[in-house]
Amino acid sequence: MKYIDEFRDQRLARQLAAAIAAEVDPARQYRLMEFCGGHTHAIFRYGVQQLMPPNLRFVHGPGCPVCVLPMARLDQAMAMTREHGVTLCTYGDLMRVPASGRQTLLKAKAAGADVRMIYSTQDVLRIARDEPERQVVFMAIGFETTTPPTAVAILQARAEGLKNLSFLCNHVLTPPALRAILSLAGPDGVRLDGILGPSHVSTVIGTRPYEFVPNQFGIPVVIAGFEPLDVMQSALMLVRQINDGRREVENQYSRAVGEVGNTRALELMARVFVTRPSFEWRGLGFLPESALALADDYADLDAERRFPVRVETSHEIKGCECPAILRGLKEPTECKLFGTVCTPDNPMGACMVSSEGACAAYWSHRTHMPSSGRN
Amino acid sequence: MKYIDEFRDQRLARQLAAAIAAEVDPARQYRLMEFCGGHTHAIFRYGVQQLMPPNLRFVHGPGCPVCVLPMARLDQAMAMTREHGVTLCTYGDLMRVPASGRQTLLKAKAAGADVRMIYSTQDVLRIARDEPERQVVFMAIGFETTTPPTAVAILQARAEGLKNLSFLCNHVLTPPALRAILSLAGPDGVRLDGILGPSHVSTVIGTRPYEFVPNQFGIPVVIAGFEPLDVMQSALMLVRQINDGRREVENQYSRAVGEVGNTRALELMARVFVTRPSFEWRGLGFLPESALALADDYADLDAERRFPVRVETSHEIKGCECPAILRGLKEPTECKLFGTVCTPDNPMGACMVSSEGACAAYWSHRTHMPSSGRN
Amino acid sequence: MCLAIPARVTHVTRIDPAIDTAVVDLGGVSREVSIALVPEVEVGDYVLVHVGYALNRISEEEAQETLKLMAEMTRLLDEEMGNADAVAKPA
Amino acid sequence: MCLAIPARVTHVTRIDPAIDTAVVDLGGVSREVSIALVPEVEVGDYVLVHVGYALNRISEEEAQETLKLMAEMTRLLDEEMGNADAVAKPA
Amino acid sequence: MTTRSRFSARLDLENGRVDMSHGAGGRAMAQLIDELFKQALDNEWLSQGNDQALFSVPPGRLVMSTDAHVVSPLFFPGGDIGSLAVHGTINDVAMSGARPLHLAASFVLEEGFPLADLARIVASLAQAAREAGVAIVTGDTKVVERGKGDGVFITTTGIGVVPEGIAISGDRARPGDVILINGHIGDHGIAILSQRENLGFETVIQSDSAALHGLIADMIAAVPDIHCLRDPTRGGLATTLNELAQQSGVGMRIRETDIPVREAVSAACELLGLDPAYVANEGKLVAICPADRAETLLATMRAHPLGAQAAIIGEVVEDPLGFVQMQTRFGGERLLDWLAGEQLPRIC
Amino acid sequence: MTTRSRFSARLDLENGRVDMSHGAGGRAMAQLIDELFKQALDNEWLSQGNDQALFSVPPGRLVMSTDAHVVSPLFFPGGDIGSLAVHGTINDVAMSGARPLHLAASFVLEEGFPLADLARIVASLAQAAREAGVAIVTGDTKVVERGKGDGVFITTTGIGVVPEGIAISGDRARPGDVILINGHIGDHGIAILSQRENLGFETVIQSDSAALHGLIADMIAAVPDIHCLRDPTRGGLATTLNELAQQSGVGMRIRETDIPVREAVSAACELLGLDPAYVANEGKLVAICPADRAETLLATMRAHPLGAQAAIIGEVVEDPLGFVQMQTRFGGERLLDWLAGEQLPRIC
Ligand code: SF4
Ligand code: SF4
Ligand SMILES: [Mg+2]
Ligand SMILES: [Mg+2]
Ligand SMILES: [Mg+2]
Ligand SMILES: [Mg+2]
Ligand SMILES: [Mg+2]
Ligand SMILES: [Mg+2]
Ligand SMILES: [Mg+2]
Ligand SMILES: [Mg+2]
Ligand SMILES: [Mg+2]
Ligand SMILES: [Mg+2]
Repeated sequence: MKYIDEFRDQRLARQLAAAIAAEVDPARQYRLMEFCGGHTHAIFRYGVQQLMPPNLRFVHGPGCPVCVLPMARLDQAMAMTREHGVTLCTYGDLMRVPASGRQTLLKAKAAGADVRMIYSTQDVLRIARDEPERQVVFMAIGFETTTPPTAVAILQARAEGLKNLSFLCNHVLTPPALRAILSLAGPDGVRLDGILGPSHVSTVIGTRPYEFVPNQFGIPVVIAGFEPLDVMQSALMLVRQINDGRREVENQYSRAVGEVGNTRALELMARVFVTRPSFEWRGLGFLPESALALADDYADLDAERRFPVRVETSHEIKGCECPAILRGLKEPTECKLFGTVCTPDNPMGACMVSSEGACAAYWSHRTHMPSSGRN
Repeated sequence: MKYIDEFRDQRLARQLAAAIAAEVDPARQYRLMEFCGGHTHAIFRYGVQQLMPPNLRFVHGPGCPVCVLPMARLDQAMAMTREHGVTLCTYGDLMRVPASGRQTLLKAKAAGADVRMIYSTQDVLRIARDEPERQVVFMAIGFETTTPPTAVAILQARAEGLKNLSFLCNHVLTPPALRAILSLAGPDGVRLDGILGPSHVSTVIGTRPYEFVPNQFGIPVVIAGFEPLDVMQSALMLVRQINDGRREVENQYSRAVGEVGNTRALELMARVFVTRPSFEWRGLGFLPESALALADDYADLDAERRFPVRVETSHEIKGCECPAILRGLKEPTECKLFGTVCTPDNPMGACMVSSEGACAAYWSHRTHMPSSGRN
Repeated sequence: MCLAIPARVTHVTRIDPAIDTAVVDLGGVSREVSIALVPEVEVGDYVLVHVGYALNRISEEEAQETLKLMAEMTRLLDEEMGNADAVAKPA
Repeated sequence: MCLAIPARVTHVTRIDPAIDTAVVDLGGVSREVSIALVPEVEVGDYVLVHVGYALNRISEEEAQETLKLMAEMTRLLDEEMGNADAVAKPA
Repeated sequence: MTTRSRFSARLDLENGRVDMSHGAGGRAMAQLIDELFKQALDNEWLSQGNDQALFSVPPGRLVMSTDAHVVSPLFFPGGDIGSLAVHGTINDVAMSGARPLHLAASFVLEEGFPLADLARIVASLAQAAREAGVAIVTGDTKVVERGKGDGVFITTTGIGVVPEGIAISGDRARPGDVILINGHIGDHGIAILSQRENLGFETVIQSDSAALHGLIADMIAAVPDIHCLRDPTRGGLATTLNELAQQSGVGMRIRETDIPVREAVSAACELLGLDPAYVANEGKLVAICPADRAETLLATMRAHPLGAQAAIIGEVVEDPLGFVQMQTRFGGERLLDWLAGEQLPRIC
Repeated sequence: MTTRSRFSARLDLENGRVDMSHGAGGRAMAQLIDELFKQALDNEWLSQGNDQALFSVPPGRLVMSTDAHVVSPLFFPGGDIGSLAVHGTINDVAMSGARPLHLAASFVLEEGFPLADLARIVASLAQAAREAGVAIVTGDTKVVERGKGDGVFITTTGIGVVPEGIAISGDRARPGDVILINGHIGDHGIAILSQRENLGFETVIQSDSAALHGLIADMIAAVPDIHCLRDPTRGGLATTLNELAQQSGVGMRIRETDIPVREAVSAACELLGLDPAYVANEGKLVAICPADRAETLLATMRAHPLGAQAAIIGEVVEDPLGFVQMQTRFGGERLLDWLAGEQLPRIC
């Protein structure tokens, strides 16, 4: 498969690994945060960490939209099915994420809620067209990558005059989250030497929104593709920036990312969404200007306005270290629940659900975890 | 079971049989029409015909409300499910009755129509209450016996303000049918020596509506209960009237029937129904003043007005002798389709469906039918 | 279609004549029926049950009378034959 | 969640830019995607497919450039080791 | 390694529900099988954890029978779908004269079904199997989406060994043979119907659901030359007699007055317009044997608790048309035909 | 008496639909069985018309296995629920090394299901059974109301005889043993998914659904001491390996590069975010044998059409935790865990 197989080449990988091993300064530590869960997944899926020299460590960031969704937003969606009998459509990733009271959408579905797993916002439009007697709510979730397809669907729903479709918007923005993590100073902060930037996000927003990282925090960034060679090459690029004392935004994923992103997608997003003053991120708390809501012009398509529900303040499972893990402060194996109470079959926190979550990734990799009590 | 077992006593039955045998005049024929399918059923179920002397014959009448329902009315009900998506409720007796094109309600249900078999009009009210999103139509069918429960339900629907319930009225009246049969003179007519009157009908309308039979047609009537001893005693009473040259309406079923019937039931019926100027009976054609429709005051509960459908003229299956059988002119075994093409599993005419239908009764009895080609 | 069965009233619930119900028993089987058509029924009455409705009360005296009449109609015969178990030959 | 896969455009259907679609192929698997976000795509282009949408076109030149860069980054080493099959010892 | 240690939290058998993951083949399914099925059914074959059971059979001819159980409601007076699934198949095996050996059980679960109800059903299945002395040696579990099933369907398949010298088959009825039944008919069907809310009648009638292989073992010990055995389930006595008549190419003459029917069953049938001869049974058998062995067979049946009300109900006659005729209480005759259409919905 | 003469009109196999009377036990059911099932499956046991099949088995140990088949859609590239129901159970029987003898088949039909589709499914079931040399010796048919089923569910139960000297079981994997597979993984699951309208992808991939007993017979003839055999169906290769590791109390090391996967299957997995190791197969088997017999076994497998792409994919290792590890293409290691949750809906 073109543009895939070339970037999974084993020989090149070994050579890149050797190059990194050769170029790292044995006297220093390289703590590289892969912001994005897609990178976390690739690192574990292909065993990239094991190909790195011991002093280069990947630190997992908050870049999994599923992991950072607060329980209260799931509670809200479930309350809509209960109180308003809506048909809730969402991406499969969300089905097993724990909400309050150990509920999940999968369990809510088993208990009778009309929850549908969809693959594309085009499916949502089809369902709404096919079942005019149902009120269909699309629980939109994702970073900037996933937001334009929601925008297209909103515009299409408006154009078609669909009266039974609305959108529960949970789209969040990556730069504010990255800023929040880097802003945490002192004992709460994480020391980072470089950032692997989320390249699929950048196909939409470009590389510029990350300029603040070197400029304000003095940390180099490489926008990194998701194939294993992309990750490794990006790591080498960061090693070189660090060794050279450079602090720049470099773009490893130039085959799909430019400086300015997809202007058409950005234009559609700007048309239907506005930035929320503040939004809660699991693990990071309320971050200013970090999420999107439907613009007033599209208020009639906003599920939050069409189906108001009251949701209690939700409490994360006691002992779950997701918050610290999402900030890069702890590793999953430092969580007491990891692998005992909390497993992918019975996830306590969102990081154990998504295959991009750090805990799930560690779990899949647990035979080799030096710090895991289970080994 | 009180009032049942006493009237099924075998010893008494033999004695009644002997009495009848003793009292009939060997020189004459006794052709007694049991108007009602309930009698037909009892005659076959208990083998009453076989206990009778050879010159006493029961002639089966049109007294099965299922058998006399014209195809067009079933077509109409099915069209309502198709064109208006209604939930059609009806008594189980109707499920397998052939409509046009070999359709039945059972097949329509299998093909996706929402058809529900109910046991009481109270069930219909419950369904309408429980499923307010469905438009529920009760396909009401039956003689005067079954009409008051429909009247109660109509009044209850009105009192409760049920907006999703309506009634497709197919209730028919027995006296006009009997008059029609007796009026057929000449080669089309059937020679009858006595009539077993429908006693459950008479629990509602009393015995008086049958006075016209002796008065205008000179034929004796006995209102006969449905247990086998009731039928036999009534036969004996008819034999005596015939032998004595009397022509009266006698009441064998006095334990439940009076001269005037159930005045409360009649009053409720009068409140919600009006007599149709004319109505089609399968086999008898259009009979004047022979059926009921909802009164104008209840027009909003009338399914025929709420869900108008166009129904083609329906044609009975070619070769089906139901019309002649319902008039008492032919026996089922004289139908070419009987037992070959037409069986209870594949009924061609309504008379083969209902356990009260003459063809079905003959079928169940076919081992002993001297005239059956199959024996 | 006109199937109607006599059953004994064991319980009456009166709230409103239009929707009053009774429980009837038939050989150990009980069911609720509407008594909208015979509001006057009492516990102990026998009623004719049809499609979930009590259609009419059954008169004990009339039933006895009918049975008596049957017995009379056949008494003569009974005596003649001298044997109650004689079977009438089926046609 | 941000899973996106490069696939080749084999067919484009243009009716209205808001609802135009393309068929893409990936290793013998084809599916229809919305091209509302990249209306300019042509047959033969590679696009990044995400949740049923083409997100962006992929630049052949840039891809080649990246691979060339990788090769360069490792060339020195390759020569040093003299053996392409040398396996980096896992950490 | 104990199975328990493989799962981080035990199944919530109180409030949990079946969800799609319980049928996906992964760890959730393994947990359901371990903590619910294996625990209740506990035997050497299941605990081996293979996809098939391995066992030795005594020499002889084998029989095999299968039935899907889709009864509604799942719980009814006198049993539930679990015990029914055991009895139903054991009986079909035993009707060949075989000693039942093992059962296989396949479950189709509807998403959302309460685990507590499932546990109750599996416990009942296990108990019925234990009481009958057979083991559920292998099984399967699938989950279908809500609205694609009806709580639980259970298909059981049984095998058994037929003793030497026994040749029981539906085609062996001969004119002159005598027809027996082991007790009251119609109990199961009426018990099920009494649970239908819309029928709204109440009765003390319980399902007769029972495993009949013990009774049958006694019967063939006393009368090895039984010609036919069959359980009159769906379609009732009338349909079973018609099946046998047709298979054997004979007719039958049955006496209505000799068929045992409980008063409450008769009464319920009167109320609903049903005929007890068409109502389903789950603990009854029809036996046909040579006339000269009938009294011995009857006495043997009556000596067994499941045959205490056994009766001779009629005879096999010559009839190329295969008609089953019934002498009515009145001495008249009527045809006891096959069930036409549907009498009762979903009774086994 | 021929069966045909019993019914006044033949089943309408063109436009007819299943209705409730087809499950009620009466004549409509008898007709469905006679004109559709018996006609298609045509064998001495079914035509006897008993509720059970009687047969002699050759001496030896027996195996029994059952599976409910609830696949959606019912027809898919490379098969349908009929052929699948035969292959699925034959394979479970054969994975013990047994020669499959007979099958029982129970159908749960949804009211309204087109008789034409049912006839097509039964024909396919019959053909698959014929090709595999097994007979459907007994069966059952139930009908559930519309909305209580999903067209057709078929539960098949198979029995087979294990030859002397064969002891194949999931608990016999030993450190040092070699793990083999008979070909490409994931074909069945992807073929099913390609039929889901909402996934909207197209591919030429066909289900690998096949009966593997012939291949297995060759394998045990060449290497009688095969330790384990299992078909990686629901949950895929990964789950099957975990099951075997757990049963045997061992670990496994698999090499990603050695697992045969078709490009289109990889591509579909990329598109959908799936891992081929968790995608279902219906014509695949995992074999585990002593290292010194592995090459012989591989050669034998490759000589059979259903094993042409067979490969050695890894080894059994000591590991009290029972982990299955995979060496990635990159030389890294990762855990190939049990399937968590649900990967694919309704694939078998
Ligand atoms: S292992 Fe589970 S409980 Fe612990 S941090 Fe991760 S998700 Fe939370
Ligand atoms: S036998 Fe059938 S076709 Fe003939 S008259 Fe009767 S119902 Fe009609
Ligand atoms: Mg069976
Ligand atoms: Mg059975
Ligand atoms: Mg049976
Ligand atoms: Mg299985
Ligand atoms: Mg359901
Ligand atoms: Mg199996
Ligand atoms: Mg299987
Ligand atoms: Mg298997
Ligand atoms: Mg069966
Ligand atoms: Mg369905």
